[in-house]
Amino acid sequence: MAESPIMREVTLTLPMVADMEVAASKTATAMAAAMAMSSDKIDEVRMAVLEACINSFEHSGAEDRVVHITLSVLGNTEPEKLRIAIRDTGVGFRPEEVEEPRIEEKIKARRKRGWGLKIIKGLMDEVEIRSDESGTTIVMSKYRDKRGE
Amino acid sequence: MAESPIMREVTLTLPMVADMEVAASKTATAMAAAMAMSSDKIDEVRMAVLEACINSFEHSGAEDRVVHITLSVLGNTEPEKLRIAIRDTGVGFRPEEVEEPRIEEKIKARRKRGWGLKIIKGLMDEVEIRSDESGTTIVMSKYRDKRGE
Amino acid sequence: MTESLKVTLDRRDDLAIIYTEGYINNQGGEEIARVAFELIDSGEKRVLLNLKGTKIVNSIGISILIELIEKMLEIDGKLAFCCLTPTIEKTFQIMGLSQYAEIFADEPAAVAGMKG
Amino acid sequence: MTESLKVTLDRRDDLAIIYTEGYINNQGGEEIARVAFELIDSGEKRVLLNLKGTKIVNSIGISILIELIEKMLEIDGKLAFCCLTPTIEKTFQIMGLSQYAEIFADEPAAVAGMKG
Ligand SMILES: Nc1ncnc2c1ncn2[C@@H]1O[C@H](COP(=O)(O)OP(=O)(O)O)[C@@H](O)[C@H]1O
Ligand SMILES: Nc1ncnc2c1ncn2[C@@H]1O[C@H](COP(=O)(O)OP(=O)(O)O)[C@@H](O)[C@H]1O
Repeated sequence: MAESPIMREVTLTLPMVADMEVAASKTATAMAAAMAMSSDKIDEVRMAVLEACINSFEHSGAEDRVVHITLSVLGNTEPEKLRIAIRDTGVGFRPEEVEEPRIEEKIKARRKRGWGLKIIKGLMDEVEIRSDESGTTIVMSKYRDKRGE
Repeated sequence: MAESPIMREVTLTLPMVADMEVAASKTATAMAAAMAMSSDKIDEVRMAVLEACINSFEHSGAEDRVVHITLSVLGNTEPEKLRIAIRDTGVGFRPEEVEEPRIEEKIKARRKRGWGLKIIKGLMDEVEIRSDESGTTIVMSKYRDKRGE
Repeated sequence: MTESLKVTLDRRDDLAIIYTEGYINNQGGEEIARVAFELIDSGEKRVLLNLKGTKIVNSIGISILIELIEKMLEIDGKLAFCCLTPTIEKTFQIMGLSQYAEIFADEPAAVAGMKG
Repeated sequence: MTESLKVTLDRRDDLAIIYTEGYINNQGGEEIARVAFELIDSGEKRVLLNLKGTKIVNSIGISILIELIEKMLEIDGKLAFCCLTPTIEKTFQIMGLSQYAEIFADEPAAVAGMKG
């Protein structure tokens, strides 16, 4: 099935400063609300955006200290899905080498972190990560209406 | 005298949400500090950025609800000036028709506001406003080293 | 400039309730841990975290709460949560936290459930 | 999510001092005005605003302070400021506020200067 066309798109470039993830998540919330998503789904999108931004802030080491966020509403006659791409020009990483966190181990481990990507995947309907030495882009989507739920 | 070349440039696109002006002003502060401006001047730049952002948030009515900020460090061998352009795609206004606020009147007036542009002009070394029906851009600069002071 | 997390403590006979207000990020998590570890040091074994006033958390903040869970297992105590937003509850489920810390819908249910 | 302005009041025999902590924006200005108008309503005629804990203000917040100055002129009272950052002081100069409200470097100077 071909992807639906873009009905609306907003692009932000945000400085990596403390709490900027909260501002980013607010814009996502506003877009999701405008397409009449349920409040629970809006909140899930918000949390996923928060986590993805924090990853760029913390791990990318991007020299320009900014993160690019493109929010797109896709649909034919009506909004169907919200797609959010969060991009940095940092060092990148190999997603396939990130170990899946397990609570039984984390409880005892010294490093208790490592949950961001798992949470993003759990909260969003689709998640794709592209990363190499020129940076990282995480593209994540949420459908407005239930899909296999 | 021709303008010095751009040594470094950062462009942000920020959503018009509460307190975003503070985040914008922090990025300006970081750029100014990196070019070794005095702390008093940095603080003046910060306040001017705050005011210009608030104007776009409040008055532009821009449909995309974002403000574009370009921060440029200009100089030849060393950073000489910080130029900040704050742009919105809102309704615009006629700067020449804005009445200069006077404290003697404002004390008694019902509307006590109208100080933003005056403060910006007072704190920055150069200020230029371009505005028409397609939006407003305010370009303001601060020299690192004294200039006729 | 972000509002820092506010933490309030209600120490009762049989358990202590920690109320949070605001964003549980790194600093917020640290603040909760500070208060909870003080309680534990003073002999408290049952701690309820009432997150009614918290609408957003991040994974760094939650990671710090895992330290608390670890400590509670060590001393054979009980840590529980109540009044989570649906997204925070879902996040805890995704992480598997609910195996180690009970989640209650509201405070009365938590207080009753943590007895005995 | 921005930290809202904290306002603390020290009511003395001969004047009241309002301390601020945080960003004086719209809401911050309103909060100062609320506290100051309450003081004025209870008969206070000398109010010192100590902005030691305030590093940023915006013109909307300051506009609200102009309402306070207006009120003080009406009741023949005194409003003064102390402990301003150089930029806030410069901003007050640009606006001409200093003609209507005295600006002191520090609190002792203000307390001495507002007597009599
Ligand atoms: N934008 C990014 N740039 C570089 N590395 C990243 C980025 N996002 C994630 N990573 C890598 O993936 C790991 C796992 O991330 P995550 O699951 O969010 O947990 P945490 O951030 O707590 O480590 C990080 O530790 C980091 O090594
Ligand atoms: N970005 C903008 N878009 C549209 N109008 C603007 C913009 N900036 C300033 N203005 C106009 O200029 C006027 C004066 O602005 P200013 O001096 O900052 O005071 P205030 O914002 O308190 O009114 C505003 O009331 C508004 O009409």
